[in-house]
Amino acid sequence: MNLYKATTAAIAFCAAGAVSAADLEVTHWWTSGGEAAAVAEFAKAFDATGNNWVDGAIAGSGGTARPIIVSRIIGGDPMHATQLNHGRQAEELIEAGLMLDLTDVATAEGWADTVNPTSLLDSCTVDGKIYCAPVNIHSWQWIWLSHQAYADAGVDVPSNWDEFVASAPALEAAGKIPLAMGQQAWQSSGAFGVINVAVGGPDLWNKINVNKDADAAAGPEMAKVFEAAAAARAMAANSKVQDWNQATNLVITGQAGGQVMGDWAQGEFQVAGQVAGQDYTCLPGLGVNEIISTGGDAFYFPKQDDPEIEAAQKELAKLLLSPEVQVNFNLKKGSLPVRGDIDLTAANDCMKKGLEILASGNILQSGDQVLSADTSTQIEDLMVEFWNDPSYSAADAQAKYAEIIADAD
Amino acid sequence: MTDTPVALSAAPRGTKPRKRLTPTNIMLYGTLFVAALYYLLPLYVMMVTSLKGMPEIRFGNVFAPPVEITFEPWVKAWAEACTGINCDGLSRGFWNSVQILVPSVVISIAIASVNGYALSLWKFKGSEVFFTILIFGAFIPYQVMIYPIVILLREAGEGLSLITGTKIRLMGSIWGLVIVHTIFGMPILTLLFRNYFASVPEELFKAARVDGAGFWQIYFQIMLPMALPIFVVAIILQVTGIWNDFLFGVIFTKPDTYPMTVQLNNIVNSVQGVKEYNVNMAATMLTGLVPLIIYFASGKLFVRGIAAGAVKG
Amino acid sequence: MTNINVKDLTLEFGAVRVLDKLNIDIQEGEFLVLLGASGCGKSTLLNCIAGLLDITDGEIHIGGRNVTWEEPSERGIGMVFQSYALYPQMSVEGNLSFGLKNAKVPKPEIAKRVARAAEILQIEPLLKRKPAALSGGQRQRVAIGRALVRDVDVFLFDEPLSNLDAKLRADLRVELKLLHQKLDNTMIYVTHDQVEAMTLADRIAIMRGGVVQQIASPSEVYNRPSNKYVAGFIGSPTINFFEGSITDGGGEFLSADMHFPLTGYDASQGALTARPAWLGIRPESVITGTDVDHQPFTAEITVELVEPMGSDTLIYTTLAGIPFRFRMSGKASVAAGDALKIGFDPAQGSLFDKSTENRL
Amino acid sequence: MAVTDGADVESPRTTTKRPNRLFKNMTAKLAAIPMIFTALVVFIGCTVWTIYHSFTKSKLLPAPDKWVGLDQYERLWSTRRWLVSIENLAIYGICSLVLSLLIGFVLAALLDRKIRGEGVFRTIFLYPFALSFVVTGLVWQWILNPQFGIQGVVQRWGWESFTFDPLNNPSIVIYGILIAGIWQGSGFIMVILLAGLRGIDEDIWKASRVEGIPVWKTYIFIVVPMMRPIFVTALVLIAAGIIKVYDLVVAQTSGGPGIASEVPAKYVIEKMFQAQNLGQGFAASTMMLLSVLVVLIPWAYLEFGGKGRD
Repeated sequence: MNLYKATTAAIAFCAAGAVSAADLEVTHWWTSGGEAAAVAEFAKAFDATGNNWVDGAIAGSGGTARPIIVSRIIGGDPMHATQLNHGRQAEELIEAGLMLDLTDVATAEGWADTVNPTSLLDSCTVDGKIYCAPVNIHSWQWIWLSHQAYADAGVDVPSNWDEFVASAPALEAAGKIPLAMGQQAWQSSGAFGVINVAVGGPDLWNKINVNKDADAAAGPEMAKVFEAAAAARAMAANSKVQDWNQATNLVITGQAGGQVMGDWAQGEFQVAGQVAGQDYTCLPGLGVNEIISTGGDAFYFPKQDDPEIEAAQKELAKLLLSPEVQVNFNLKKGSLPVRGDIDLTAANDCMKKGLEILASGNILQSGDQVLSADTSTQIEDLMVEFWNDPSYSAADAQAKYAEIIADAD
Repeated sequence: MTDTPVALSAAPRGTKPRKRLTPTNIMLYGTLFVAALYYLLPLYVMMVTSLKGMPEIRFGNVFAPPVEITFEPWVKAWAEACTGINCDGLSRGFWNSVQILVPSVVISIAIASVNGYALSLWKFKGSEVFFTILIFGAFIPYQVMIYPIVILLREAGEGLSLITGTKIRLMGSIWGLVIVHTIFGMPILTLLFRNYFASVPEELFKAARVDGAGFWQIYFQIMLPMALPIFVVAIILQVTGIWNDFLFGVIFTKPDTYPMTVQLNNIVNSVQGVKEYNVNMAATMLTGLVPLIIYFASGKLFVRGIAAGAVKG
Repeated sequence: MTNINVKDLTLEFGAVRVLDKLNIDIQEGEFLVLLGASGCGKSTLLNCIAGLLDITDGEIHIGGRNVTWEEPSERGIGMVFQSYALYPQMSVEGNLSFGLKNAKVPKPEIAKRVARAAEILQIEPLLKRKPAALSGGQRQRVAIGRALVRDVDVFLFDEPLSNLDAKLRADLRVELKLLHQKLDNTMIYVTHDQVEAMTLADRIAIMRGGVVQQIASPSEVYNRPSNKYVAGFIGSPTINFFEGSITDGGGEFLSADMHFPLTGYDASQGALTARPAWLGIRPESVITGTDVDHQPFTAEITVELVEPMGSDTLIYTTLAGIPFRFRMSGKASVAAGDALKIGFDPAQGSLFDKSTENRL
Repeated sequence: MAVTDGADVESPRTTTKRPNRLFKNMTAKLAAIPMIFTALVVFIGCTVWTIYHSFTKSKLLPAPDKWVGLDQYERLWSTRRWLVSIENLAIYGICSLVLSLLIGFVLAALLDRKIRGEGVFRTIFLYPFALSFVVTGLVWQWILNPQFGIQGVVQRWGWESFTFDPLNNPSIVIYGILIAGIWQGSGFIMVILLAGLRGIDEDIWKASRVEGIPVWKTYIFIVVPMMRPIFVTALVLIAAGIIKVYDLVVAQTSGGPGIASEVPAKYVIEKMFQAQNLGQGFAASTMMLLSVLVVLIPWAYLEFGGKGRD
């Protein structure tokens, strides 16, 4: 043991003597095709600085990865950097003093001026100090439509949700699944949120999710949202896949008409070699309310007691938000960059649509930012049951939903 | 003896009992074959699926044998499948698993066998109480214990650091994992060893005491050589359990030292486009190979050991 | 000085008192047999003496030394078990030397002692074998050898012959007796077999319910049992008990319509007085044939069942309303239904108080 | 000894006093320290810790000072997902207990009939036990896939209306999991019971043959009652596995469709780590523990209560 320690110390010392190079173990749950390609951009850029990116991918979803990440941080054996949805997930870890304060990096790099929308940086801020580096903006508010499926069914590609609903019987007649849905809880919940914003409007969404207005959640406007969701449920009845990208694959291969999914789905289309506007269409806000929710991913840096590592951590934080890396990463990932000041001419149709909306300030906070993880999972539980059980009536689900909102913190 | 017909005057009454195709035998073997089919089906499915190409999987059925046998899924599962940005398949995890497996199996069995020995032959006040608690422990879902165990290991690491003066971290080191495996293997293993040693004639133990042998001498020189069958069972159970463990492996190791199961999970759950069932199945079989070989190889020993350890309630 | 003294030994398992204030003194070189039915505490007592059980109260002295709390190996004892308890993975030689190695006896000394024990027990050709390759008798010799090499003055035997078949048992019994004569060790021997007890013992301690009923020489135990239990336990076939009462002055014992004269009875507790009592008559003390008429008591009986045993014959009949057994010569030709005249001297029998069941 | 002259009769090293009880059997106690530690600190300690925190409003980190009384339990029992989980566990538990024992015993009895190729059959029945639940779940998910699996195959044979899609039908999904669970675990139970059957005295069989009792009757009325302790061991092993069922569900259905195949262990874990509501997770695990105790205490009392070794 002692020998081992001594050797490691010696190695660390030697390494320090060279450039400030260090191995950083970075955990994340980006393992699908587009995601992995995007992460590779980070790794490439970081390795170029003389450091070494040790990839700690954990497949599954945040649900699999988060217990591992949290228990390692709590157990005193933290990774050097980790993906987490920014927002309220890391609050307690920051309060417990387990996360590295990045304020000096942020100040030096002028994050406050470049990060757009600023709400992203706010989510990283606790007591005036910045603890995370936002890397992208993900918006749930999209529907992805397969040109092939509509061509096979002999109808035009819809341009908004109402048309989509109207076209469903034609698709079904052609043996297609109108709406592709993965059966995991977060997908059910996410799709509901999108329908909520599209059908009920952003104000209603804010009232319920930001202000936790239980009356609004039980109100007639929301009832319409639930009816719409029930209709969507019927359209997705034959979609028997689990993972979101399997559902996306149904759209790519023309087996399904469309999928309500966040902008990360675009990465899958890209990997499949499809072109926006030609092979598929994307409609922000379901073509009804053109709006973008600005959730996203951020990197946190658990505190270490090694100054070398800390320096490397800050270096990585700096790098993640550098213009070049932002462009490369987000192009691969299909998400929007967090900087308002970079040129994205390489972006495709869908991304450009997103950027325009973002620039126009038509934005919404994401569920992660406003709801606690507890409330989110309660809603997920409700939604996954609702989407998968045709006998669960819209009214019953709404009542339960209002209850959860009333108890939300 | 040849079957030359010998004219016997007094033929036995009743039918000759040595007939192969009696209704009983047909039923007996029939049931066994049907049952064997149920147990073998998944193995067959895994095998044929892992030898098919993706197009064949998409349009064929799971039971159809491969039209074109390809070993590509196996190669991919072993050496090429990607998780995140690492594309070296399961190979990385194999040696990690071995490195985790060996000390965990050795230490957990060493401790559990001593426990069982003390519990059956050197009972002391309260020993039965501890044993009962241990057995209750077998029913606690592991996941429930993760949180407190993580805290416990952190504190223990800090305590050890204080005592030894060097920085010792149990979390994230292989020894933390070994401790966890030892703890969670303890209830069932201790039960097995206790039952086994309880069935050793007590007089043997008495004779050794009269011969002046103490606790450890009796353990090492008398009991240990006698306990081979139960050690085989314990080794089989632990190798299987530890090799197949995902939860502890992923929490108490780092990417460099991830065991094979973590990589299997990564491969299986890293869906890139369509699910590559053939690669998944090949990866699955590769991961299951070590415990499977142990089962196939141990054969009768396992049954014999179980008989020795489990029979006494 | 390897006498053994057990003082007020008490052993309790939880609430159950297995041994109750037991006192036994065993002389140096004595062969003491602990005899009793299963569950009487005889093996338990032996285990206490060996130090294999922690006693609740009392003291144990071996060779004048208080060994109550010493380890078994420190007590200077050797022990032989019913199941032989040979270490299965060690050769015979390994079995014999294991204890000596533990005691850190020098190697040449070990070799010497093993050789000697092997010679005494005639197991030299077996030394390299494993116990599994030995017969039952050979195994038991090795087990005895294991005690022998320890060069101790006290041997403890826990039913050592019970697992052997009848013939081997008889052979080894003789060998054990010879061994005792040769070594002159103090031996304590637990058995439930009264033949072993009678043949081997200098003294027999008969136990029941954790209490010693009688401790005396075999003939004393047989002829003058201290209570009804001992009388019934010793002897095969069992002693015949008549239920009745002693007349005033102790002249006669009355049972049913029978009068048993007691003239010449060697009373243990002062002169006999009138009281309800049991009269025990051993089947062996019954006489038939021409000498019958000289006996103080005679009766005519009808033979109900005959058990020829070769050397002698057992006759079952009824006397004074109770089933009555007696022994005749093997040469007698008797058949069921025969009328027979028998006689015995009731004064040679044993009288027990009706309520205390103690010898009168 | 025989030649000692009596001078050292009362040697000074004679121990006349009962040694301290604490030091009696000291080595055994020292050797049992890992066990005592595990029992007291890990099992008892962690359980107490968990129970205590189930009365708090702990979220991502344990918060021992935020006491909320029974709030977590009230919420737990008004959560549909928990109720579904409990119901599923009950169905899965009872079915898997009965079926594992039944299948295990029938197979063991068949193998015990002096069969040709016993070793081959035994290995076939036992090998699934070597595979992890994750693997088991995946394979059966694949076999029960309505499109490619059994249903698809039968439909392609021409029986168009054939439906067998347990994993996609909320009302029977738990039985789909059961099929996989039995497949994985019953072989081990078979081995245990086979070991028990081998321990039955040959004479019993001879006696029943002489008396002309049919084989099946001998099994049910004579052999099974004789094997009580082995059945108890098997029962304990099955029960311990049932309460922990988690990986299998995650791998096979992820609790779906909807929440139809949720189980308590999954609820606990997701509440603890995904919902970051430790208090709720702890409350659920306390309830699980409670149910284990209800089952286990009578058993432990019967098995270990009082009877020591003779």
